[in-house]
Amino acid sequence: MGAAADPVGPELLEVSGVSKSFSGVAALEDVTLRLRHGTVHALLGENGAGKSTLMRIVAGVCTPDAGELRLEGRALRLGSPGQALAAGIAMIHQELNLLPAMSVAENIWIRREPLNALGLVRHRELRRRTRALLERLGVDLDPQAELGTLPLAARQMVEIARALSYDSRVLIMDEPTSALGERDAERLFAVIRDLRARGVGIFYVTHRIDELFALADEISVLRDGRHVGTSCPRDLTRRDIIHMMVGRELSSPPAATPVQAAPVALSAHGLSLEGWFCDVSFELHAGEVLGVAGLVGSGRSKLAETLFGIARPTAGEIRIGGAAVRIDSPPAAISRGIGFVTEDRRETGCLPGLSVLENLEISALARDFVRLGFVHAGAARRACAGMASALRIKAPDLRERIETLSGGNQQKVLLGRWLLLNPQILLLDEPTRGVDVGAKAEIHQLIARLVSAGTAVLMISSEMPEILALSHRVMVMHEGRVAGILDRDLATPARIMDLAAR
Amino acid sequence: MHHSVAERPAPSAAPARLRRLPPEAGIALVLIALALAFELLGWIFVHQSFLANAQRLVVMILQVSVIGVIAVGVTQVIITGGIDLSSGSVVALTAMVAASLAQSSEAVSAVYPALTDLPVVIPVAAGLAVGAAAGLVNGSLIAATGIPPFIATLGVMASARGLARWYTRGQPVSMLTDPYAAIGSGAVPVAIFLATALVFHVALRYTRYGKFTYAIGANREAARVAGIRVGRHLIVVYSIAGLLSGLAGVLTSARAVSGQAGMRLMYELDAIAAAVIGGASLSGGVGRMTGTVIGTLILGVVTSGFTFLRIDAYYQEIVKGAIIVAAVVADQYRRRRRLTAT
Amino acid sequence: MHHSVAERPAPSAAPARLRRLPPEAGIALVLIALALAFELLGWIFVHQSFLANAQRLVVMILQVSVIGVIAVGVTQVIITGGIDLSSGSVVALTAMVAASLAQSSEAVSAVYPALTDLPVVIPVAAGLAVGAAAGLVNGSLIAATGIPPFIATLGVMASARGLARWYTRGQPVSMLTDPYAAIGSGAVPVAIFLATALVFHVALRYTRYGKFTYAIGANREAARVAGIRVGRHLIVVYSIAGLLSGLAGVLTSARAVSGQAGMRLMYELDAIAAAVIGGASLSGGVGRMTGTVIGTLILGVVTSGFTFLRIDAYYQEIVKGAIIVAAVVADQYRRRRRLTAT
Amino acid sequence: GVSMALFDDNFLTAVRASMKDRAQQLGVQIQFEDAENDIGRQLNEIQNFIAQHVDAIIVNPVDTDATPRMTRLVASAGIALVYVNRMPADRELPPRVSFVGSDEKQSGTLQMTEVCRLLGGKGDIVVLMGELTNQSARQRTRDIDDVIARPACRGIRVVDRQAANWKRTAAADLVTNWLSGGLRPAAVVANDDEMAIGAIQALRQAQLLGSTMVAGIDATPDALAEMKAGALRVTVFQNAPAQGRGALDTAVKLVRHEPVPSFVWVPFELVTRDNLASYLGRH
Ligand SMILES: Nc1ncnc2c1ncn2[C@@H]1O[C@H](COP(=O)(O)OP(=O)(O)OP(=O)(O)O)[C@@H](O)[C@H]1O
Ligand SMILES: Nc1ncnc2c1ncn2[C@@H]1O[C@H](COP(=O)(O)OP(=O)(O)OP(=O)(O)O)[C@@H](O)[C@H]1O
Ligand SMILES: [Mg+2]
Ligand SMILES: [Mg+2]
Repeated sequence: MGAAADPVGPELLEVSGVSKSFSGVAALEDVTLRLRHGTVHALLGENGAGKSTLMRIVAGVCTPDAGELRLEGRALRLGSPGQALAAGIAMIHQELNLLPAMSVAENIWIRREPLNALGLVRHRELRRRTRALLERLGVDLDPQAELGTLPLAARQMVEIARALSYDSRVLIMDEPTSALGERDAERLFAVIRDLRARGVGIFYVTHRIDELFALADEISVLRDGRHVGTSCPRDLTRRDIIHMMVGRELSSPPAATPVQAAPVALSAHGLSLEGWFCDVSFELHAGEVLGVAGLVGSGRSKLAETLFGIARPTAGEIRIGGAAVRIDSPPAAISRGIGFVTEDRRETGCLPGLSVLENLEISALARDFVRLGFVHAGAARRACAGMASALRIKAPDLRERIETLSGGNQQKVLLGRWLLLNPQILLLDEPTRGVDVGAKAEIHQLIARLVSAGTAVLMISSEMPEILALSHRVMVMHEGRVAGILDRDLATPARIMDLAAR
Repeated sequence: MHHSVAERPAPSAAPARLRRLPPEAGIALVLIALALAFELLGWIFVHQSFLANAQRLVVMILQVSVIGVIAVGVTQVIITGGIDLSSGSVVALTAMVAASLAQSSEAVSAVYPALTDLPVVIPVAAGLAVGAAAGLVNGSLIAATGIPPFIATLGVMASARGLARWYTRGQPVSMLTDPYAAIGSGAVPVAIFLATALVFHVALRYTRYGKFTYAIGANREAARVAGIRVGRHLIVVYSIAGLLSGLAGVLTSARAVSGQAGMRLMYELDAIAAAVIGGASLSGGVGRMTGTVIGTLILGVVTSGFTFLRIDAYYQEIVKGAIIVAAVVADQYRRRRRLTAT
Repeated sequence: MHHSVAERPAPSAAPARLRRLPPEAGIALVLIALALAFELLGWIFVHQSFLANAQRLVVMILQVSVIGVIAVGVTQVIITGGIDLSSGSVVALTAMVAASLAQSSEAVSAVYPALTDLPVVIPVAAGLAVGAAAGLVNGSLIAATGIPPFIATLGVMASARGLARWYTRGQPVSMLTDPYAAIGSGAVPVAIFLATALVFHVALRYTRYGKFTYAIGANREAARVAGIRVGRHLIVVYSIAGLLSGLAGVLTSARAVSGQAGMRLMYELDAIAAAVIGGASLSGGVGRMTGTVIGTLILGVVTSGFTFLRIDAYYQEIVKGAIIVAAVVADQYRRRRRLTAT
Repeated sequence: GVSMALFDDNFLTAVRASMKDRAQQLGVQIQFEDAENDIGRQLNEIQNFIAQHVDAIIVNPVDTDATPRMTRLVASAGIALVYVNRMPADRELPPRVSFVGSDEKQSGTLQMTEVCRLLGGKGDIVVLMGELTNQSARQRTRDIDDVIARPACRGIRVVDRQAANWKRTAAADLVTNWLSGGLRPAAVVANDDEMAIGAIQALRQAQLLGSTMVAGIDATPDALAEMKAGALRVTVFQNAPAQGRGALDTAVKLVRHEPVPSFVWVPFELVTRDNLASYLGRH
């Protein structure tokens, strides 16, 4: 890491005394931070600690109630994102802010399209620039592809490319790797080191603590909207950081106990979905976690969708408890005791505008808390409140709208939605994406508890540690096929990687 | 400290209480302000009270009760993120059909000379059935083919209008029986409107039907994944909206004691306006029956107020447009202030 | 090896080529199919060719060219995720204003007796200015107050309608000068419609104006974050839509050689329908001028086709509704098949 | 209080204007409402007037079949009521209720009889209808059929009839569509002058004005100008000023409890080239 590890560069950006509250609840209180030239300043904190809010204020997306920003000593008056961009501050947003119906190139260069003398956009030049930029990131996407049709990881790369295209002095990255596989993340790190060498100051928000030691020059921690402290990663251990974030020790996840001779809860036999995956067979036992590893785009999510009746298989069959079943819609899956937490909580998870309570209870209403069509509101609220405290969902009130919750807390709400149904089989697609270490440990414990109570869990995850910590067996997928199923003791990172990439 | 909802006390009592004010409080204030403004202007310009006139108050609601009944259905459609342009035409069609079965034996050239003086339930049931059928067509088109509600209901709008004209070749249907006419006389339409609104207020807030309706409007894809049968539910919602248009058709023909194909062709816009003034969002997921009732009343107060002040019809519309906009702006402003103030 | 999102080859080359087919190919096929259907029915029932008739082809476009001009503006509004209900009323208002400045000195009771026989640019400029002003009001209301476009344009719709009537107290304005009438005669409206569509086709596809318009409709918050001044841009888009309604008003009054307050009140729905049939999505971000032109032509073909087949006026609307729905269903079906095929 | 069926109607606008003038002359306070062709709205307006205790209500009914209810409502409130232009369906009108207007049956009959005379009792004609739900449109169209059924006009055939909804441009488009289909009618008979003018525009464009005769109803200034120019052959004058004035005078008399006949007739008058001069400038 060389000189970059020395955190005393000249000061680039100063955030001082910033406060912000939403509906009377403080999200930030008197936060002061410094970002130096040519450094990576990591920002940590639990879900809802205020990291994104602070970054959005720096990027001019959101106006603070109090406090000021100084860029190279001069006070910044930021009224709009356009002004921040003009001042040299660009941001990669956590909740991707992209234009789904437009092309990759248009998304990246919006507002800076190359024009000819007549003021018309030069589409060829636009594509050329896009290709050049994506090459730098080591991504080979079609510049003309419609963004909305791309998988989440590709969209994340586009968001990164766009922020880079501004060639800004300050770059804010809010959980840029949460949707990326390791290879893409490595590429991104290389780009970050390159930018740092060129004097760019980078704010880096993440929940993957391991990344910090490879990348960060300084680490600041936010807790409940307050700045807890700033230090250098060399002086800290992983344990220290977690302690600073959550203010207590974490219990490590219980090691998965091997299941013996439990009945098969769910099995697939030669299951195929044309164009996505083919000939997938596996058995999932009650009380077992079957981890599904694989590269981004290996067809894992589509497999889960097929098991849940969102997509219909073109061949093969699904058996539950040994009997072949036809699952052609989510209600059919639910009635057979299957639950499904999808990977894209914005598109297929949250019901925005509705309260946390309504988001929690919605699936359960198909079965519980209803008599003659009327909802037993008291019972539903008690159950939801119980679930919320069991999952430690941080919300001022269950009647608060779900979109006001931090990403990690939204994730817990969606998990809670399915837990209320007590499913025998739970499909989890990236269950801890964007979830902080504390909450992640809690979710892991929860999964372990469910499993020991007999629930069968199919867990897709791109995070190797997560797969390794929880899975009894690991199914590795490669380009839509099962590359192998490994028992726990054989599942080493190297073997998994080997099967996934082949 | 890591704390969760259950452990954590509400941040502070005051803002929480403020936040719990129902969202339609703002538009209700606008309604009251409008009524008071007319009261004041009344004393200044026509030396009469606007509100202290029971007859006027009844007319005020009466004249919008048909729009109100439509709006009750349209609100539910809007909550799912859809729109129903067909209501006006469906009202006309059901009015024709219901009236044709409600003719008295005195009618000179009855549509069905053999079917006169029928008991009142028959034309009412026929009207409701035709309305529900039109709604069923809307819903099925949207659910089965995935075309935008705008197009599906636009198509049904044109077809229903054509059918309404074709039914008696444009001839009005008159000389209806007295029991049928009674449905539309006095304050009966007002009672029906308020009862309908109450029923669906309860349905939206306290039943699974209502919860699913909101969920679909909030995020259709997520609702589907959460296990809601979206298509089937949409069919139900549009059918209910159709049924209520049918009810509105019965009310109109009973009020006019005649069925006319040209009637109520533009009512869909008024009904949608009532819902949107009342806070429903055309992007779905948001809206309440109480808001819609208030939105409907605002339309009624404005209309009555203008006549009361003897404002020339030329100016009425110019001003009416401005008032609708101002009402929604005032409501928005209040809501935004509340958000930033707390 | 661990490889990334992007290294993965596109699933296969053929579907990629398929994906590049312009999205309006589907609806263009529907248009062709409709025209051929009328051709066939023509030979069977009236023993004539539907298409091999230059005059008919001109009327086919001529009769929808005013709707088409409005639809060009409305498409842009729809792409931003908005809606413009005021177009029809603005057409009526601008028609009145333009006509009142285009009267010949022969006019018996001219609106402005001192201002007759003016050069043709004056009424045209006045019409465009009034239209743009109405659009400016729409846009400013939406941008400054944040009220839904539905409400803002509904308010302007009512006010413009009132103004149009008030302007001459409902009296029609006639005896217009010959140069003014020339704007509406022959195929001039057709040329103006197609030229307008071309200009805005280029604007949407090849200018920043267009990119911003799509961006705002695709994701308003993302557009804001990317630094686009959303409010200002919306004002421009609505003003352009108003300007085009003004142009439509000039065309209508020139075609009718008279301005009438009651004219074209329902044209907003036709214009929106043309855009939506052409593939524009009311949820924003999607839509193209070529699609809108095709959507407009479909309306024209259906109207001409009915007259051609001498279909009874009572059945026309019933069938028209069904055709609009069928056209969009056919297009959707084709699109969905394409998607699953890849 | 006055409730008009529709403001956007040229003829009704003329009726309204003359009422207003007359009210000014007599010093009567008058308030107009537009029912926008909606019977429900019209009922509301009447009820609003009653709540306001006006002295007299003048109604231009949207739907003449719905008048019995209006009659009952207004009469029971003890307010004078005058129907104007469109004849109420009431079998008999109670005291203090009158109708001022013309017999709608006359207009189409006068128009078609003249067309039939000019055609010499034979030829193909097309009919431009007003809005299909409009009473005058239906009546006038039916009159055309009745006249054709007469022995003297047996040679006339209606080859097509379509609705142009009282709109000039819609009429022009329709006629052009017909012409492009090879139709060469001997006459275009329109339910009103606006549509007749549209037909004239289309025929002029196709240079077929010489061989096709156009007939309208209403004798609007534009129509009279076209007649002067030789394009329009037949129209029918409905005396809007007389109806408006008559309605107001009747209302005033009713308020003063003076005797008034239940039906005050204002006759239709046929206008052709021969008597054109006496109508020019009468509006
Ligand atoms: N638009 C908003 N309206 C109301 N409350 C909000 C809004 N945005 C954020 N908040 C609240 O502000 C607090 C901080 O949220 P923020 O998104 O900054 O957290 P974060 O640290 O980024 O969390 P995560 O790690 O989950 O992304 C949360 O309690 C959240 O509920
Ligand atoms: N770069 C890409 N461009 C276009 N489509 C892609 C790309 N990468 C993946 N896909 C699509 O994604 C499909 C598989 O996606 P799926 O979401 O099922 O995989 P996954 O293993 O769950 O990936 P992820 O880890 O992102 O969830 C592929 O069949 C392919 O069509
Ligand atoms: Mg965040
Ligand atoms: Mg996935």
